Amino acid sequence: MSKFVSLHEAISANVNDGDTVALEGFTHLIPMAAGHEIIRQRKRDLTAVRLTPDLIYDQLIGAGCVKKLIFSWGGNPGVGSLHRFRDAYQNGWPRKISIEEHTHAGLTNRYVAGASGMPFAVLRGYFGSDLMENTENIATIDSPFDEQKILAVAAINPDVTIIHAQQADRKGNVMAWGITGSSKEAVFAAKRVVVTVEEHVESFTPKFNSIIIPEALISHIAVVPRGAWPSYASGYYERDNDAYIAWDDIAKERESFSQWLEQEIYAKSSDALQGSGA
Amino acid sequence: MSKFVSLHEAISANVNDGDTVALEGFTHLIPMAAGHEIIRQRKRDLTAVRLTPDLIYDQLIGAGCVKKLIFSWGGNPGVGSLHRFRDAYQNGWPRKISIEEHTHAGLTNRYVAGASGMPFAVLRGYFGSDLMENTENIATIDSPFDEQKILAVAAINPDVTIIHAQQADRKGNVMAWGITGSSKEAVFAAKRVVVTVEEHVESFTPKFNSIIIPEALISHIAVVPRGAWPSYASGYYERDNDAYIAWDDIAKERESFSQWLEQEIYAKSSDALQGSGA
Amino acid sequence: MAISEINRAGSSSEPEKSPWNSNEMMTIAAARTLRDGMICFVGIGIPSTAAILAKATHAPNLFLIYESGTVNTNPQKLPLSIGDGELANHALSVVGMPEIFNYWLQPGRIDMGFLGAAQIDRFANINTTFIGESYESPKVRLPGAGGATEIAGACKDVIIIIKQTTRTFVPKIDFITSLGFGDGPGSREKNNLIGNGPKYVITDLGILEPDVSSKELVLTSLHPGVSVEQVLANTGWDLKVAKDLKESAAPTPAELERVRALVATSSRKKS
Amino acid sequence: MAISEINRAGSSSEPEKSPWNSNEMMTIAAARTLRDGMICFVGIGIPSTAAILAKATHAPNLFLIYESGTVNTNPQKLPLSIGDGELANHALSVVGMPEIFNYWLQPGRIDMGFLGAAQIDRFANINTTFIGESYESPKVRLPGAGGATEIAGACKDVIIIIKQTTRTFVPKIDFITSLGFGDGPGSREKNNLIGNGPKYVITDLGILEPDVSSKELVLTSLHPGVSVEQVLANTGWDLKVAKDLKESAAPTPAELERVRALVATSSRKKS
Repeated sequence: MSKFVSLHEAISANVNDGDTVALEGFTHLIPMAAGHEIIRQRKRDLTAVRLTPDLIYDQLIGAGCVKKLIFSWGGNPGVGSLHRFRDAYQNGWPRKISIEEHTHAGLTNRYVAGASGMPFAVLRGYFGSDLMENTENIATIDSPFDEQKILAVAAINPDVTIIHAQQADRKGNVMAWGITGSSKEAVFAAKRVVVTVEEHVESFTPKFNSIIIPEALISHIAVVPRGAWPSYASGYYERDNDAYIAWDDIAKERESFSQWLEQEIYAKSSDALQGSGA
Repeated sequence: MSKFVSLHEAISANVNDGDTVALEGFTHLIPMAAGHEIIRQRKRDLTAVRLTPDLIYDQLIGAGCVKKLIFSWGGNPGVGSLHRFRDAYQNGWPRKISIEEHTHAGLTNRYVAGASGMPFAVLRGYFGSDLMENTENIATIDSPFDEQKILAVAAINPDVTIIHAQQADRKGNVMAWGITGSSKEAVFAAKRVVVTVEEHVESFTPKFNSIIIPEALISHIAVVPRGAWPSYASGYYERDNDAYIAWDDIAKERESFSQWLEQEIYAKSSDALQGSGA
Repeated sequence: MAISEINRAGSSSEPEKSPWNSNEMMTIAAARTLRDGMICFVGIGIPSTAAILAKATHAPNLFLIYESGTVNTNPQKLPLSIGDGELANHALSVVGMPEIFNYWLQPGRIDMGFLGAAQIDRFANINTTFIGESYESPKVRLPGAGGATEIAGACKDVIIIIKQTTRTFVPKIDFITSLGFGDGPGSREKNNLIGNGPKYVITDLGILEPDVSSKELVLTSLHPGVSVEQVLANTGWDLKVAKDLKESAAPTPAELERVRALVATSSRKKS
Repeated sequence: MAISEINRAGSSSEPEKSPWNSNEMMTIAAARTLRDGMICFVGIGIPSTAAILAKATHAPNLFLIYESGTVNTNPQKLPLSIGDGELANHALSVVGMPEIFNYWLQPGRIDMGFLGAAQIDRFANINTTFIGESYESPKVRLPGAGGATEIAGACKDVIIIIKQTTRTFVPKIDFITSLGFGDGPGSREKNNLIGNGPKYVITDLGILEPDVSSKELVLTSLHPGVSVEQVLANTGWDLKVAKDLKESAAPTPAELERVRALVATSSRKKS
């Protein structure tokens, strides 16, 4: 029953061409190394879901892995645009991608509905926004108890959700602490779950503001120290703001991006880069 | 801005005749002392909401405070029936009460809807049960995205929610740890919130499996050591199972109950009994 | 029907004295249905005893969830209440009830749920709400649904544990708190339920299972020392008996020892 | 209209050199609108600086929530990202985003929300989605809604912070990401929004507030050194000016010192 595998195996066993994948983590604990491995394994036609498709999805999109992006805020936080996303969406390079655009509240509730095994969740959202006319998977419904109009968002159930966390214990339970965003819901909503962790510990020292993902929900775990870099892992390392700024230059031109892709992703093996589980 | 008041003041300032009140806490951290103070202040015509109306609501009902009970499991856990509830519901002593009966999933989601400021929440619940025909505030709705029938429960927004917790800090934030049931949602759903606590501390030592209720949500706090007795407060005292068993005899007859009411509630002042905040 | 009348005329006397009591037999029979690694939604009483017994014997990785919010708990003593400190202190984590009901139970993540009942009918529909003529004027008011309705609806499989008498095994239950198979095949689907429904009804006399096609309960196993006649005499309808009726294996000394040790940990006993 | 044409013909030159820059003035003006004890939903950049400044000066009990899940946080440095460790480490608690959006924001629990925008119109509707002719083929694709749509909908009051130019203050925005007052009175109600809508639009030139009855933005305060003509020249519609137009108080040395100290903590600056 070993759930602990190499990053290579975790991705190859769980991510298939055409899958709907959610790599979650909000600013904190973004599973960057797992994203790189998806690129390295040249997965194609993914529907990529994520509240904030920052660097991680700019890279996946630029590498041609993504056919559709489902998101609620797309930018390089504090820096600017996602050039690879814009190039794909506006110019079709390296391939045309479609988008389905939500609000944070809406996409979070799509995960909530998925986690709950419901066809939809309800919120008071999107109202007044032109997103109402441009976004799939939302609908207005009437309250059965009063005169209110309410917004329903369809459940999203990713084929695989991938998150990064600080620790896995001996049995394969995972603990993440600090900001976890909508990760818990994305995990509960998924058919398969991959977790990369900073550290494999014998047992947890319980942490305040932590969430526990029981091993029963997890398909595979890969130990990938610094697997969230250049985002951060509270208790392990800080956010590398310079890397976010540097990305702007790398991603601006197809050539510099392609060079990055070649040198930093394809030329490296996942094991050499991030270490492997055991 | 002192939120710290005596139990007497916390109840008199927040519980009015005719209010909808929710005293939550699931087996653990049941605000028993607050319930006693409501009896002592002879509040009337309350709509009393609680998943498990165990001893605490048997006492409120027997004392004539309640006109309607909204609940999902009514019994003395591990012991038997709630005699005062049955006597009121079936015989109208000391007054007739009406009931609105849910499932745990349903009533929890009524709190969730209330906490969310929504008119309703959705679940896959009640289906197949005769509760469907006997319970108010539920309705079947169609999914706007597929063919599924879904159950909607109306929001509940208590006029006041009362919970017991282990600690309040200097600023009036509250921390409860261990089993908290649906307390967080009952608090978020309420117009006013009263918390009784075991202890007033300078600052919290964060605990695993804890919830924090920020002071901004709280109307008043009373320091009431052993305020959950005979239920328990993790880290402070254990559940007094004998008291639950003893209740069966006390509650069985109107006379023994009336005697208990006189001696244990009316004859005692809240301050003498539970100590007061400062 | 004539046969059932005759059957029902049979004696309802106690099984002859055996070295175990009927609670122990029910507990052990329930424990044996659990496979290692299952996610179980557990209640207080025999379900807890059975689950802890299974975890201590053949299913060490049984994953126990209680509606109070304790996830993957590993109680060392028998919990007395659904929110016992014992459950919280030995849990992987403790979460709020919305997470338990909405994220764990509702999506069908639970392999096996346990239910008790005051009444059960031939389609394993159960009543824990009231006994009597009407909801408004019950003869006996019971605690109600609690988690049962959605446990019955959403768990992949359900075990019902109930003592078998003509008062509990009735032709028509007074109130359907939780649906078993409704009025037969297709009822669960019509009622939007995603779980498979009751898999075993474990009583003090034997084990009943729903017929694959009719969904009606069939006696499939007798506990040692119990006769078919006894079972039929304690059933309020013409209970079908499986052609390949089995006898439940007697409790092993190891099982009995564990169960008794567990029950002895219950501080409830001291009163 | 003739008047506005004339106004727009006015110079768009920079205000004369003042001892503060326009970001500092915007920050300080925003901070001053916050009252002690308010619950504020804060974003990165000027909103954070303003909120931390207010907390350090006149509103020590300001209750700050960030969409990333940090509740009642008290950052000592300027956070660079919405999920900065600084925010988590100094928070009363950190919760999941469903709790932030469903339990905190949606019910109208937030007193004041902050928004930025790429475009704004006379009814304070704002666009953060794209610039151009069509959603499918934008000229410039912007990040999108994030939390903005529901912040605009549900907070009791909203502050919009935006630099004032004819590119940002436009007659018609290309996409309504978040509703201000729609097309005037009644629009918010028609759209099921529970909050009051934008209360202040704070720019580098002054402060605009919605007219009580028409809901159209009116210039109510000029920052020191700014003329009405400048403001009109930097607004893409015939902006109304309040009869009792005020001048914003100049930043005090203490305010400026605090803001600069805060901005200096930003490690973003080192790059």
